[in-house]
Amino acid sequence: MTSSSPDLSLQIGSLQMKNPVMTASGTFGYGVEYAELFDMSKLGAVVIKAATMKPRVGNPPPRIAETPAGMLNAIGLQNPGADAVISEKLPQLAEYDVPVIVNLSGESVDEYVQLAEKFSACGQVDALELNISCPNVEHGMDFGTRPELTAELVGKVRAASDLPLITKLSPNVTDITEIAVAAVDAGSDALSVINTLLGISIDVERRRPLLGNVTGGLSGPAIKPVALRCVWQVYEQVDVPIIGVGGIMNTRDALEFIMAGASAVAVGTATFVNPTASVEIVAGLQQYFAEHDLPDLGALVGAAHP
Amino acid sequence: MTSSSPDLSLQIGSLQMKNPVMTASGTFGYGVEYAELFDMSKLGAVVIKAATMKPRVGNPPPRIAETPAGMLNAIGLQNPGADAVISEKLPQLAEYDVPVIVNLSGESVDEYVQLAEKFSACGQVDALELNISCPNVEHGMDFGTRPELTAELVGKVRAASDLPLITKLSPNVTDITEIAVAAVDAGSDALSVINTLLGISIDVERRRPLLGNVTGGLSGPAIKPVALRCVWQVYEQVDVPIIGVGGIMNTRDALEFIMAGASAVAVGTATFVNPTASVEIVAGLQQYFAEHDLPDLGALVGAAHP
Amino acid sequence: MVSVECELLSNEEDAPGHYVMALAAPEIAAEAQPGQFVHLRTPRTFDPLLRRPFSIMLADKVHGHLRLLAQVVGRGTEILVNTPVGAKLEVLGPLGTGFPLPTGDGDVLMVAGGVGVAPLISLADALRGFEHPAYIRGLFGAADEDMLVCWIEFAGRCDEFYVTTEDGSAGERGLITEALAQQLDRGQAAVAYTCGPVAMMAAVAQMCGDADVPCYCSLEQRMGCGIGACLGCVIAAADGGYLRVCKDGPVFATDRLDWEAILSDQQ
Amino acid sequence: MVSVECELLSNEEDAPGHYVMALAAPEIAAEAQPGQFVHLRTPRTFDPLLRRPFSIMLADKVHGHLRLLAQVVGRGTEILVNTPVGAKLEVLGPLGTGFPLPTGDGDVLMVAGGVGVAPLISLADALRGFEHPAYIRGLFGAADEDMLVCWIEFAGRCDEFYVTTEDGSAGERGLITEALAQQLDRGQAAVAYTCGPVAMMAAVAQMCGDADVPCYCSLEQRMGCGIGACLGCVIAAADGGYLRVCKDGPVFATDRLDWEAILSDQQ
Ligand SMILES: Cc1cc2nc3c(=O)[nH]c(=O)nc-3n(C[C@H](O)[C@H](O)[C@H](O)COP(=O)(O)OP(=O)(O)OC[C@H]3O[C@@H](n4cnc5c(N)ncnc54)[C@H](O)[C@@H]3O)c2cc1C
Ligand SMILES: Cc1cc2nc3c(=O)[nH]c(=O)nc-3n(C[C@H](O)[C@H](O)[C@H](O)COP(=O)(O)OP(=O)(O)OC[C@H]3O[C@@H](n4cnc5c(N)ncnc54)[C@H](O)[C@@H]3O)c2cc1C
Ligand SMILES: Cc1cc2nc3c(=O)[nH]c(=O)nc-3n(C[C@H](O)[C@H](O)[C@H](O)COP(=O)(O)O)c2cc1C
Ligand SMILES: Cc1cc2nc3c(=O)[nH]c(=O)nc-3n(C[C@H](O)[C@H](O)[C@H](O)COP(=O)(O)O)c2cc1C
Ligand code: FES
Ligand code: FES
Repeated sequence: MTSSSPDLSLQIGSLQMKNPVMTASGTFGYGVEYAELFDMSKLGAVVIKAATMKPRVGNPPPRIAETPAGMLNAIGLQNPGADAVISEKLPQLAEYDVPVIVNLSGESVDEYVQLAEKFSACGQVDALELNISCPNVEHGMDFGTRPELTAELVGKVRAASDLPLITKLSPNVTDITEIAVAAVDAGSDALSVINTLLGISIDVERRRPLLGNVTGGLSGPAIKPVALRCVWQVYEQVDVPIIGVGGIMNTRDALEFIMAGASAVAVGTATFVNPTASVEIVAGLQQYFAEHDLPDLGALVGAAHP
Repeated sequence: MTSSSPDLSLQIGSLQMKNPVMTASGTFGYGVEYAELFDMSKLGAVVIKAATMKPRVGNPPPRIAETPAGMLNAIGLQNPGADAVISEKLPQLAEYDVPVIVNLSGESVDEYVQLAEKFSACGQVDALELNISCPNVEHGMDFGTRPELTAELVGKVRAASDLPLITKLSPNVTDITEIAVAAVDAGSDALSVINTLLGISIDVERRRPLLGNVTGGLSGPAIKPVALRCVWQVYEQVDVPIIGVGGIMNTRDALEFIMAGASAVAVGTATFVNPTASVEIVAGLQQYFAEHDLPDLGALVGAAHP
Repeated sequence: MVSVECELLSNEEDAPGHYVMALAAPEIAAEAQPGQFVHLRTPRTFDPLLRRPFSIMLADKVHGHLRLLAQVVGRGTEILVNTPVGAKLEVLGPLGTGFPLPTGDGDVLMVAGGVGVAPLISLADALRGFEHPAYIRGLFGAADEDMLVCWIEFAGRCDEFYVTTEDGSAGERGLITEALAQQLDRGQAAVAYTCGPVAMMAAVAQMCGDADVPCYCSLEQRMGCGIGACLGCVIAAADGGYLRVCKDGPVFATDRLDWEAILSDQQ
Repeated sequence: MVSVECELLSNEEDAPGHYVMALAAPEIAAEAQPGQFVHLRTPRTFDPLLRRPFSIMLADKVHGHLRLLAQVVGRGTEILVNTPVGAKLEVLGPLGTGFPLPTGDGDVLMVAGGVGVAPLISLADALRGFEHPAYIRGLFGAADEDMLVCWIEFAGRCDEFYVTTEDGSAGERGLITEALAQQLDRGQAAVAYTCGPVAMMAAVAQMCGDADVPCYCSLEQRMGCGIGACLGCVIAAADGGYLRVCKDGPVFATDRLDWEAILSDQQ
């Protein structure tokens, strides 16, 4: 046990984070919802819900189904559209001393580029996360399942914005490293690994799919082993920071991801189960690093690799 | 409530099953292990552990890791080899009035063909299940992730054996329906959907992967939504019977799979949690079909599709 | 809104499969408005994973207690009602937008179906506390006598009280909507509040709309976060979009909702 | 072997974090051989999912009771020891291959480390029951006095009994292997049985091998099925293959095992 204060800070391009714990897009709204419960400035960064060019009403309910140690969601990217996000949502977040990352979802390369330009110009966000892996809208996963499309998309967005660029990968592919390498080669500064697994739940009483959208994205502890495997594989192929996402419920899970190769972690479904999970993980990591005399984050990233 | 006795029988090529409940390969050994606990002849079929041409010692321990609502395994196809399976294991099973399906795992097309010939010639098995989706051996998944390889393999095995042929698909692919269609077009009589998801668990104390083999196959309730989604997708593309596998713990889960499009179900990890799960599901289905006045299995298969 | 660990003070079966549970939750009781709810975590393990929402049936601000009414319908509620007295539960609340209090004169109608009585009890309790208490006419419908959960608590807070059961085992035989029709015919209602099965609330909404009586209902939907962040709990709005049950509701003016869509999403 | 629901009859903390639990399981008690184990399901939900293996510490064939000794090390054992008396547990057993009984003359050595005492108590109990009981010399090592779980039960079944603790708070200060060396030097041992931490058992195996005393150990490994079907619980064999702890073991002649591989798999 030591009283030294380990350095958990982390840099992704120009994005400076005081610690590696972020929120996962779509599970933290626009941040303000949780402001009553804890001090957001304790987090490394806040990732807000996916923004699209036009407002989207989203999918019909039910949008949520519980599954063993997991949940399915099919929100369908409901959001008020980029302009409203910029004018109404981001100003509220500006009050807090925490970097803001916006998750972008386009229907074409052009739309992604326009979104990147809009959010870069607004001066209110610190990084962009490209959502090329949304399972809940038509063609949502196309850019994330074909390496040549990934490369084209990332390259064009890269050219259109100076903000740090994070690409969020889908686990619903044969070889996630192919997509990871394509994204990094095209200029992605970091990778979020992973988005949800595609799943279905059947309502036995009504004899039809439980979700209004039929399929949904599986998240929560159930998918942790798959997310860890993806982080592990990607870590062996790329040199940019990996943000581990998928079933992280507590400090121990966050440590598993860091040891598997993640430089940061994003907390999603856990926030529904325990609204203060993310800040508890910040404190837990600080304690672990101090107790184990680890000077900085880098000392543990990828430690489980041979 | 009615006292009629619904017809739960099912035919896959020449394989006649009295009900749609089978065991999942690798979770039921060679059948005899469970004979003390229940009457195996109550099952629709027994699928035995994967057989390879040569004996295999399997992977180093630990081979099992528990995960939230799931488990990882990395057995590595330990088995005494085809000849010993035929001479030592199958004769013990012959005592029971239940069809026997052997799960085959080869390292090349030729080896699969030889395995198929050996088991067809031995006269002790009722169907072959091609394991083209084992995540726990090198190249184990190759045949299950590339449609052209799937087609070649299934075609050659088809030509080499008259036994009903079941192909077992991997969920670790971008588009499972591509592989499903390739297998059916090449002559597969049925499809098992799905094998395990590729996962990792990290031992935080030792800072290394928990499993001796690093990666393992994720099974159990955690993967049920993914398995249901795969069955759903495959059902919409092929016309052969689908055997639903993945996280089936009880009658309700089995009904979910049948409604999603499965004509049969295989019970795997559930047997570890509750050794009599499979026979309980046989009884549970019988009761459900009777109570809901469903004349036969076909009346419910795919019922959740629009 | 706070996230706290609360001791379970008591847990009693009121009707078959229905439990009244008291929690020590002073911060939540102090803030709670009628019609708000709490989001409860049942076990510490991850199966079942999500929290479960329950209306606040009574917020005893003096003693800092909450009373909930829980009906066993699945695994989560099964675990919940088997929680031993003295155990701690993780509680997030108070959540959502509750009932707007009546503004004008005239009587207040409350139409409860089954376990839907819970938020109406909290509302009636608040109205009783006014300097000039509103005149409350309570209507309670259930399948049979056994399902008239917490009827004493409800009746005791109403000035007039009517019961219908489908099998006639208590009160009038029939549906609660028949009793409502009679009440609306009297023409003295300023506002109506309802909570119960969706089909019942849809009928109540329709009847009040026809009678020009403003009507508020408390809805249910599967929830992720419970605080407005995940957009998981939406319900179809009359204007074509969706409203969040957890934040914009659970109480809605019935004319803001698209009842046709709501009923068809349920099928 | 049967799969049954058993009532938990008693549950008492014996040492910090160690519980002695009694189950009503007549079928299993009747069949049980020393060194066999049971596979227990802790909760009904799916997290944690798998069963947990526990040695049978005592099988009371007269009353049909089993006694287990459970040490809390993780989530499953935490849930298990918090099971209220009177609750039912799903139990599969008796499982595995237990200790071979001594055949020739000479003394019996038993070397226990911590919670590893459990199967040795069942063995000592069986040996006591013989017409010509073997002379048992029991050795029990632990970190400190507190960790000498169930030592009274063990000591009461031994003819001679030796204790070591690492901090000297009870018995000799030191490691149990030092006490074993003295016993082996006496040259009267016909057979040795051991259960405890792997490193301890490896040392015991080595010493007994050197002294030409046949030695049997009871091993642990993560399990799937518990009955030999899944090949999940293997341990490295001296001949290069793997043995199933659940079926071929948990008790093995120490010379059948590849101790180097076993120790390195643990790191
Ligand atoms: C605002 C609000 C207030 C409520 N108040 C009460 C109350 O006072 N008393 C009471 O008994 N019940 C109330 N409910 C319903 C209660 O939340 C559900 O019955 C409960 O969540 C079912 O959980 P389960 O695990 O037993 O059922 P399961 O069907 O096993 O649950 C599976 C999943 O579906 C969700 N779910 C199932 N039914 C409902 C439902 N009707 N509403 C929301 N989510 C559901 C669960 O939360 C869970 O995530 C309320 C619901 C809402 C939204
Ligand atoms: C044949 C046999 C007999 C045993 N007898 C006893 C006994 O009498 N008393 C006692 O206290 N313990 C005994 N154990 C160890 C006991 O089974 C584990 O401590 C227990 O499974 C840990 O569960 P957990 O959920 O608390 O730990 P966790 O670490 O959370 O468990 C995670 C997973 O790992 C497995 N696991 C973890 N540690 C072990 C282990 N040492 N051995 C096998 N599986 C493990 C669990 O079963 C579970 O699947 C025995 C083990 C075996 C194999
Ligand atoms: C309700 C919900 C909404 C989500 N919305 C988005 C989104 O808009 N964009 C995105 O990239 N990921 C979205 N996700 C995925 C999460 O960000 C995260 O990748 C996934 O849930 C896995 O992490 P978890 O298991 O910690 O939740 C959403 C997840 C949930 C549960
Ligand atoms: C311990 C274990 C061993 C397995 N071995 C095999 C195997 O040899 N061949 C095969 O095709 N599938 C094998 N599987 C996969 C299962 O047959 C099944 O597809 C998978 O476990 C999903 O079903 P479940 O969730 O019901 O267990 C194995 C699974 C487990 C858990
Ligand atoms: S439950 Fe998350 S927005 Fe309502
Ligand atoms: S636990 Fe399955 S073979 Fe031992």
